[in-house]
Amino acid sequence: MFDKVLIANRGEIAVRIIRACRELGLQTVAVFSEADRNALHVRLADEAYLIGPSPSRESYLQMERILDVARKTKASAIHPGYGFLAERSDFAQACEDSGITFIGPRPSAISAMGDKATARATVIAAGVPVVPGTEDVGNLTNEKLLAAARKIGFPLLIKATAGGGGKGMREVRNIDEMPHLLESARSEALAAFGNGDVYLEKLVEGARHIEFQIMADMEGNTVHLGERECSLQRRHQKLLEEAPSPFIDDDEEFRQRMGEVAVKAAKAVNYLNAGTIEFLVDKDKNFYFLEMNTRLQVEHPITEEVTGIDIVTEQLRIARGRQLSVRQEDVKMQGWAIECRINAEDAHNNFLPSTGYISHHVLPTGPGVRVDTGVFGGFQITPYYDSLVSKLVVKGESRAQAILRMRRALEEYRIVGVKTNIPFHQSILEQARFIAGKFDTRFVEERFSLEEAEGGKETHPEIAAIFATLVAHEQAERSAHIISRGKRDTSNWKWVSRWERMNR
Amino acid sequence: MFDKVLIANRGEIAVRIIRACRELGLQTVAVFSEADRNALHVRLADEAYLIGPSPSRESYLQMERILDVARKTKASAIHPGYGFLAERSDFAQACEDSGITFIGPRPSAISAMGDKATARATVIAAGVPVVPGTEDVGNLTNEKLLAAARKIGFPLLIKATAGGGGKGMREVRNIDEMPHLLESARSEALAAFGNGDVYLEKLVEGARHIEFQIMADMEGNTVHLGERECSLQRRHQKLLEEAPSPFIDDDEEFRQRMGEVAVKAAKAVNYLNAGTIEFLVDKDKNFYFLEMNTRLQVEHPITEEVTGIDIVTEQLRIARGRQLSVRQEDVKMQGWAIECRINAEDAHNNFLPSTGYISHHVLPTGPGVRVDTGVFGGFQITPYYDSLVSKLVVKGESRAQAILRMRRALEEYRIVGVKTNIPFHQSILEQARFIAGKFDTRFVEERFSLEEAEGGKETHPEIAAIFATLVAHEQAERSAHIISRGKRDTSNWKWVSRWERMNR
Amino acid sequence: MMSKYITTIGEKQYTVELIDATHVSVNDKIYEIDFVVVSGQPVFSLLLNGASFQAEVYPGEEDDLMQVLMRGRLYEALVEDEREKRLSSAAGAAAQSGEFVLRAPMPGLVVKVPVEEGAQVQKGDVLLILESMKMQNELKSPREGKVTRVQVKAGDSVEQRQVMLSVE
Amino acid sequence: MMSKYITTIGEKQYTVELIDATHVSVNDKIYEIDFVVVSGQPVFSLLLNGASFQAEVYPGEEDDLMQVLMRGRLYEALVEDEREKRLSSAAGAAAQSGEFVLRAPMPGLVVKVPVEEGAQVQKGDVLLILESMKMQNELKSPREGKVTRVQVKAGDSVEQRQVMLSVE
Repeated sequence: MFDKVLIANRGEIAVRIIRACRELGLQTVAVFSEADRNALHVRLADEAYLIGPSPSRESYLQMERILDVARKTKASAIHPGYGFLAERSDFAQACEDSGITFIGPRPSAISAMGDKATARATVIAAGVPVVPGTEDVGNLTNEKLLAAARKIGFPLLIKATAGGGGKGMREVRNIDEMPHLLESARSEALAAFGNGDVYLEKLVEGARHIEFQIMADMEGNTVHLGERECSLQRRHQKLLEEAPSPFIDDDEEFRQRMGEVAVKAAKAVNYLNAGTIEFLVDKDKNFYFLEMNTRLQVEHPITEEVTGIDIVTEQLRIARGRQLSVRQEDVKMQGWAIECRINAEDAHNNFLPSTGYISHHVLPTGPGVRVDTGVFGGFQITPYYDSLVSKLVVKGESRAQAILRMRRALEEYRIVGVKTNIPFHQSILEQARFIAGKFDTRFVEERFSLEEAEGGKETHPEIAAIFATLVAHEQAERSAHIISRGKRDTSNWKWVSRWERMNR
Repeated sequence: MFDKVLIANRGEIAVRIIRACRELGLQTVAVFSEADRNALHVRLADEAYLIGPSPSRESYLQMERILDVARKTKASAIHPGYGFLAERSDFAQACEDSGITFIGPRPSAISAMGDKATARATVIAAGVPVVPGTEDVGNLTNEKLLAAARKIGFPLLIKATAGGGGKGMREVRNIDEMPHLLESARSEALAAFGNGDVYLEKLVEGARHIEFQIMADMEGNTVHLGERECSLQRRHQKLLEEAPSPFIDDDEEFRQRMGEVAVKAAKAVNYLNAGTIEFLVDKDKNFYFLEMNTRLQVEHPITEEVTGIDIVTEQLRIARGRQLSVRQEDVKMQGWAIECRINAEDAHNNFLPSTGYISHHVLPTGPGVRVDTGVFGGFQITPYYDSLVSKLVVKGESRAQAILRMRRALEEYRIVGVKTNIPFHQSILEQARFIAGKFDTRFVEERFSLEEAEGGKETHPEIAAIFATLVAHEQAERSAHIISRGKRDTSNWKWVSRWERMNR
Repeated sequence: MMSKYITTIGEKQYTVELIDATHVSVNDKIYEIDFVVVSGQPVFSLLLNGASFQAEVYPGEEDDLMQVLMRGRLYEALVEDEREKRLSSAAGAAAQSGEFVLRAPMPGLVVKVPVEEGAQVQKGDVLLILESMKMQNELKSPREGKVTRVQVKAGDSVEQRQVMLSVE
Repeated sequence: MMSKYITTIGEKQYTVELIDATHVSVNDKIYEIDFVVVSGQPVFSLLLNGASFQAEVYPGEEDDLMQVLMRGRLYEALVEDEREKRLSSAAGAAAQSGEFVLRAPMPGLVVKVPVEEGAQVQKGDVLLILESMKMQNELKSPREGKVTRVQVKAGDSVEQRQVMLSVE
């Protein structure tokens, strides 16, 4: 049984895992790229080793180098976090071959769920519903597609086999318009990807993205920890998640029915450790298996908050050969949790990633507020990794309290130096449709405009004018005495601290 | 019904109350002394007014000035927090007379519980057990005291009527040694306080301080939210609290029995809003009413964490005339919460208060960690107010997890600029007796020595020597080039930021 | 000493007079103020007739606009004293047009340049797709015009602030 | 350039040689190090043969001791180069005795002065009770000696660092 864990990741999730290890008395080994020497995970771990230059393919994706560190430090377990090597069955296999415990599922389960066609076939065989379609045969003729369309039913989607980003995608309402739409989809796909193959998928209207957290131990005990509502997405990136789902809410029978199907899907690949089954759910409560994420999920904290179960601790226990600490009937969701992903993205400029030096960082605190982050005042956001700065999680007695609490926490949160999507979250939390729980996966992209939302909000330009004038005035007064006017290109932080020292 | 609340307090509790108001959509008015212009409560409130110089008797205790602000701003409710005016029945009465809702109990309840003799008589009449003794008659002769002693039973305590701080206090094991001890107690009391009067009290051996949280609405519905264990004290100051009490643990019948008595005591004074009944509990599970705190308690967050009930929100709801949101049977304690009071006190130097400028402040975050604080990097700890810097609260699935989590959080917590009692908490959390839950109110003072506790801990003087040498070396190298050696009296922060800028 | 400024936010102009340490007037309306910088933080606190506001305030990176971040919203303010105001009014709208230079907002990889030199573009047209932080980011034209120079191609790595193309 | 220091913590002495940017030796044992100041924070990070340590390190207020706050524990280190070490050894323990001056550790109110001028006190005897932050604080004698001067009395307000009494 291991007592030293290598964390093959960075950022907030590496910090999260180190904390869990520390709370269990396990030793920790961090790995880091050149960009991350100062990072929190390096400083919180018991040991830390450089594994390469900043780009992740030269560091965090270097399996052999990471395994070398594990061998050198006698770390007999590796937690992959999410992203990077987390869903690479070859890495899980390489760990196993080196006698190192991979804290996650078996390589076979990662493979089976990693390939869309195999995953679909496997869960269908286990009796799990999937979105009807022809996706696993991508090169059908128009005749065959038209025949298949009648079986699938309308409305449906034509999708480019090589595709992505909506190119070559068409919504089809009935059979009559289909030949025409097939042609235009094919030609757009050909232009975009050099490949005109298309497939069909039933259009799930007003679909929600709802996922179930799974935990399974080595004896095959498998439970679900309830659902997470993840429909608020932009370009397939989740932005705000909540547990429970306002759509399921107190329909406990529906929750258990979906949960049982999720457990069935996990068991179909002999699943071990933590994983997530994603479903599409339509307005009539039909639900379809979408995929399984065979790893710890970014949004796992909201499930922890409402169930009281520490998922990372549970992962470590399971990997050490222990039984699940709960049976299905012990799992209860209490209260309501919301997570906002705070990204270094300019909400007012097309969500363009923002890099730079975080000169100032004040976290919201107080009742019901949790922050999982790897950054701090003084941290440099580089372009090498994803833009997640922190996960702001709140818990309330009710959904209403959680929403109000999240608004309060977002107001208190102060990051200076990079732009963030906090204004986006603030606006979403004030939308009537969000508050009513009436939204689907298209809501952010089709029905929400940050500019419109902000247009309706109270603003204080007059107050801002006073702030700007007072600061500019003091600055001018000072520069007249002390600094030549041209020197204003110092960073804000230095400038303020200079002022502060003068005025103390 | 009010929609604007004046918070007649400062520090973490003012921030706590402002947050709750904000989460309910209530407007907030802060008041502040000259020392607190920069404080967090001033910046988070919607409005803020200066009420006087830094000493609290000239500001936070100025009832009329505070009422004036309330009238001027049309704040039709006042939350007093704890301390300052919170247990002043004349202030509660003055609010009522001005048509302002006092968010707390009725003036009559504050009066009744504020006077020790009245409180004792009132709860005895309601059938609540109290520590047997003669305290309400302080000028008895030796003969009468010897007679009373036989009724009270041994062991007992002789206490100085005018007393405090243990002066004139004697433990009496039997009647034979009592005359001699009476004489020595009287003479010590006379020397210390100019008054030789003493009274008797049964000595509760191995006593624990366990308190019950009470909530009561205007209709007289009164519930308890379970207990808090507060035995870890130093000079009658609570330092670390937990909920539930490890002494009660899973003895649900005992909990409910104590809880019912607590409710009975509260009802005896027609109690309204939040309050706390403190008990002494002996090793045989006999318990005695000690006093009632007729206000929000410092340590209320641990009850919030284990019950899921937001006590301050509930206070506001009750004051607005709403019914309690829970019935007694809905109240369940789940998991385990611990609070460490982080004080600006030098744990290594007799807990001497420490004042100064907090140059650096990094809070612990992550799963199960909550911080309630009013300070920040840049805040000045002044000698005017109490030394509470923040309340670090953790919740775990079990007591063991909560202890491990608190250790982790204390390690992460970084405050530079003032000394704190963090090392004290770190040592307590490693004591075998604490871990086993075997401690009483005398534990910290009689059985615990920080020096001894730290003596046994692993230290790294060699690593510290390397740090010190490397920093001194770089400093010497730099000063040789740049700064004359004599200039080293700059503050640490400035010094480091200068270095940093040079090395960036 | 009394100082008078004309401060512009968006399309609104405010005449702000600093009367003394505790009073300002805005468009001739007088307010009592208490204005401090919060020690240790780039945060300013303003009590305005008792109402409490806090904001981060700092000069912009490339222009003379003051950035005011308050209650989750960013305001950009041009602060001019009376003399500066007269000068800038005289300069007028002449500088409104001119060349728009697209610089890389962060280091990254050019994925695609959907426009060619000489092409006519509308406001909102995608000029370039840049991959950074694991995302493909569409950089759009802020206005109508003609693409004059294209200085990068798909596959190029670019540094932050590197000039990539221009629209005139 | 190689630098050699003698660093004293408590009663232990460490001979620390800085060999190059990535190596030090302590009492002749060589370690690989990676030492940085964390940007924006008064925190130093040290990787020592891979083991990760972080500490706040800053000069003491009134003496030459370096303060190292690491894992919740404060170490006070005297760092001397070889020349300084020889000098301080020569000076020897002569300076060990002398006058102890009790200064107010914070502003407050003198509640009680239980000793008089000329009184003999033991280590740990209470010299003065000072009220501050709502607490009564006993200030004790750090060693045996005779009270020489008492400069405050009960009821006095004192400023931080004000001299209150002396023990010789």
